[in-house]
Amino acid sequence: MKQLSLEKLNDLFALIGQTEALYLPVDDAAGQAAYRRWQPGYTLSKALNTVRSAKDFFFPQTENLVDFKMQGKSIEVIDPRTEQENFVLFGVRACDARSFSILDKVFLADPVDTYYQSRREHGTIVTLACTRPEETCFCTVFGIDPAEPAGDVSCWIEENTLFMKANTPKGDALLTLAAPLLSEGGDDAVAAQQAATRSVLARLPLAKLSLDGMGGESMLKLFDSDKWAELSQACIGCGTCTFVCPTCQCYDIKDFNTGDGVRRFRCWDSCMYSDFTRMAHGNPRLTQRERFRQRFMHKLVYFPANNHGEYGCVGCGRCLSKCPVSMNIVKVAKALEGEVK
Amino acid sequence: MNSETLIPKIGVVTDIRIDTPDVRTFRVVGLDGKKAFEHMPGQCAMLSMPGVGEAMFSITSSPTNTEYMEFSIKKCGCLTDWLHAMEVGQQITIRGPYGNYFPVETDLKGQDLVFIAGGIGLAPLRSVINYVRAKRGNYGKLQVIYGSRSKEDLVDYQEILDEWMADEGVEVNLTIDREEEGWDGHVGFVPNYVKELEPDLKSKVLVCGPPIMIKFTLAGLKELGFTETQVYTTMELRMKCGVGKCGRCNIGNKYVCKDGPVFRFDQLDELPDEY
Amino acid sequence: MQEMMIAKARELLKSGAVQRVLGWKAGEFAYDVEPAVFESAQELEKSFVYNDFCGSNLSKYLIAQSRKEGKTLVFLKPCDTYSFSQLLAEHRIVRENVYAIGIPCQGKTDGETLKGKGFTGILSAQCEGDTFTVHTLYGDKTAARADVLPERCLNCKSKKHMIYDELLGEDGEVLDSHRFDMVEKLEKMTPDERFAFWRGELSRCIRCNACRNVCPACTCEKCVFDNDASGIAQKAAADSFEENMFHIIRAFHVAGRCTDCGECSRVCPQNIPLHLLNRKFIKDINELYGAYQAGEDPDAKSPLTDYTMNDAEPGIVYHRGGNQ
Amino acid sequence: MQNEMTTFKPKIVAFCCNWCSYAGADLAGTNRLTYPADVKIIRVPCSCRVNPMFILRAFQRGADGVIICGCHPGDCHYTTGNYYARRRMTLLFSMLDFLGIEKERTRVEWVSAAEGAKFAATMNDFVATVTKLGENKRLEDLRCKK
Repeated sequence: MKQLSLEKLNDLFALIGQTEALYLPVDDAAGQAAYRRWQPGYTLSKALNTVRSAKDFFFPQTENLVDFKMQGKSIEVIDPRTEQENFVLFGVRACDARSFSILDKVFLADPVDTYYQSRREHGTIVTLACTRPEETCFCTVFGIDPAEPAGDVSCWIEENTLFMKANTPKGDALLTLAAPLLSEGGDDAVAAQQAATRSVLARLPLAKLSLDGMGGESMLKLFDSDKWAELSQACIGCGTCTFVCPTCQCYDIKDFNTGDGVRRFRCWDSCMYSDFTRMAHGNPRLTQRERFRQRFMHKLVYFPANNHGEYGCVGCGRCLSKCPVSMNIVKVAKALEGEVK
Repeated sequence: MNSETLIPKIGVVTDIRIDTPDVRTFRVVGLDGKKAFEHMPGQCAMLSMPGVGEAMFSITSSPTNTEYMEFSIKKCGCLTDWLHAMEVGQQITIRGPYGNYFPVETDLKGQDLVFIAGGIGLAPLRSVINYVRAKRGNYGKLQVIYGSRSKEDLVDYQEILDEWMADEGVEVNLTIDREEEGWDGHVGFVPNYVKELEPDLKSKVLVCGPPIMIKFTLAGLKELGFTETQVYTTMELRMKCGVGKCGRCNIGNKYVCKDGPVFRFDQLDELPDEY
Repeated sequence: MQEMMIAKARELLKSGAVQRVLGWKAGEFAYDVEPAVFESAQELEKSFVYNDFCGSNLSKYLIAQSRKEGKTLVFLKPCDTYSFSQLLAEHRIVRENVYAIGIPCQGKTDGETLKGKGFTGILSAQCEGDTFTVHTLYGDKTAARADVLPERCLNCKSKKHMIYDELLGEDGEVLDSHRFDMVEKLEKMTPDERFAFWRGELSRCIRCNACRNVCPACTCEKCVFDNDASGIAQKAAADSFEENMFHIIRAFHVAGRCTDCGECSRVCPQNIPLHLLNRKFIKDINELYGAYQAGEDPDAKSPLTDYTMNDAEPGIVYHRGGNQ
Repeated sequence: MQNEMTTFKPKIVAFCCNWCSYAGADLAGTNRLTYPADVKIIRVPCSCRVNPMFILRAFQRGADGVIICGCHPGDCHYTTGNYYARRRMTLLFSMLDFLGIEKERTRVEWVSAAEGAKFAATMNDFVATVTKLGENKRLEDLRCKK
């Protein structure tokens, strides 16, 4: 375990920022946390988590895939990518750290998505342990310990000290870079903080959320449940839950005519949107009920069916606080609980 | 497979055949004049015109055709309108092959095969039919039951007359929805025709066509005594990536682009009814 | 009030006067109240709530609900009745299938506003008189009611119901609000300052479309931003231009019809003050074409489908508003 | 810098109504009145046809200024189209100003079929105004930049 006085936190940021792009949560104009590229004067946000998840860094909201130049009947295909720079993502919470491994299962599965892969290879993830979880948190349901977050480096902030522990070779490299600022020690302080945090975790209102019976075995039973009509009745069909979700990864591919050529880009898409599955011959999901069902079935049933029971949710609670009509995965899971008994 | 799967190759359209008033068959080769890639019958490819759109089409030519690939495309949206308007020599983009294929080298080998198609649904089956015809010795009897709205809507009509009907051991049964002048063949819907023809219960069946036709055909086959494990179909849903990541063609825990498009009906039974 | 509402709803359901009740349903915590349809007395008893978190405007749900067989009972707060009235004027709701009960409102807060004020780990909350008591994971805390209300309620334009079949409680008055203060403040800035302000705000947009989908004035069967053929269908804020254009056009499409209910700002996950764009249009309309409040008079002509011979020329923009 | 300023030629999109202003532009041409060639005219049936989106799209695609020309109020071929356009454009321009986008980049002028001289003078003046403002930076789409 390494430690650093918080007074020197900015020195640490400056040191890392010298060699690599450093991103960390800072408060935005509306007082919410958002990842920004560090520059002198920025301070680490005290908020529990960012509004947008950290998935942006590996799977950005829009990303150019390929450029085309057209002349007469011919087409030229241009790969627009430049070399990916190394970057450090500081202050990622345990839930978001888990989300990367969920995204990996999609994007790194054969055939590998090289756009995503390159960002994953060049990113170093520095996680930060939670000390004040909120009522919307339920990461523990998925076996995540926010007091011991994963990532290349794990950090704890206690009183006036930052404690750091490297978990991977990438993490070792980062701590070696920061070595001039760091000193040894802090195991006891970290253990004490973890014990305190875990006692709060046990008291979280959603800590006992049961997902028994979810997963592939009850696919058709859950799909045909008549609860969906009731659950989806308030849904306004926006993409808020999808876009703040750290594990939602559906995307659209669109062409943009720049006047000079065509830029094909991909952008986040939402299965909650009415045109998500619309085709020339019709739409298999005609009402919001089907679209709503798809999102939650995917997270609670389809994804675990394909991934040894791992759910497509990390319990970060973003959809709980952001849904315009206060509908969310917890309410869905609770309503469906009775269906599989 | 190309590891940069989202970056397409250039395909050159070397021939455009007008099949029906709204179906054309496009012959495509790579820039080097050879096939852009190899495939198996039932697999698909993403064709696109940058700025217009990109969509998944089944490859209608047989893998045994070593010179080019063909796509029979019905005019029904932005991209297909554009494709129908283009001229020979036009470059388009192509990526693939995507999806699984009819089990021609395993489950279907040595079997009697019945192909049932409606309208443009013949497109994916044509690839299998020609594959099987090319490797005739590996399969038993072949029966093709194909129907369309009218005579002029029969896709690949000339090929059917000149080649399939001329083949020994291939029985071709054509039908159209309504009586018309110059047609002395069968008149009626495909599902009813299938029941009339009573295909051999030992055979494997490959069905493709509009959803409603598939539904009634399957019901008819069951009445005749076929089981779901004997019947294969190929599906179509909106797709963007083609590699099971963009989430669009997700049904249950399957992705039609990657785990499909070919499914056996007993496999479909295990999936939510959302197609 | 909640008890009165449940009693009323139960009575009307029982008599068969209405077939369903559109109201609010309790959630996991105090604040996550969701709009819901109730079809039986049991459902009402189980989860119907009316409290300080019932901020969502139910009028847009009536577009669908009023097309169902039988009557729908709906509870409308004063500001919701403006939207209801406007939707009726636009023939979007089948009036004879709706039984509207006006209910009083003292301003509604929401979880996001409480969290913005520093309350974390909220387990439950009550309001007695003017004091909010919030029970959190980290102890109980109190706050004055006025301190935890969102901007739209602090600048409430009216406590008067515009349209209803029945009223529970007292009707209020149209208020003399300060809702245009922030617009004025922005107008007094230099264009550079305004540009910087809006870039800071709009650059946070994630194009989730919550503002559009929740808006009672956005009722097109197919939005222009969802129409591939329009050439402007965009799913993501791919460039600063897209964010600007989406929000300008969104506000423009509801200009003259927006009742200023404030739902757009309430639902924005990024807390962008979208209502300021709508209020700018309302303020301009008031100043240039005479005072107009959408949803107030169902027979009044909307300012953008109306004109006079002597309207101001567009050049007037060069001479009014902010410094150049 | 000085050099850049003097060589900047703004791209102007002019939406002209078919019945008055387009004919006015024609007349300016036949009378050999000059106005900068960087004014691209788009003919529309009526000034009322101009959707606010058209204006924003023009800026996106690289326009530095957008001007809408229609019949004089009262003279609309469709009787009242330009009255509606007048309200819409006033509100739109005010909104652009509210967002801090230079209001001088947008303009409405009423030009009749007989006013060839006015058309040329208006364009000259508008081009001069926009030239002074420089390139459109606040409502540009970087993807469309070459």
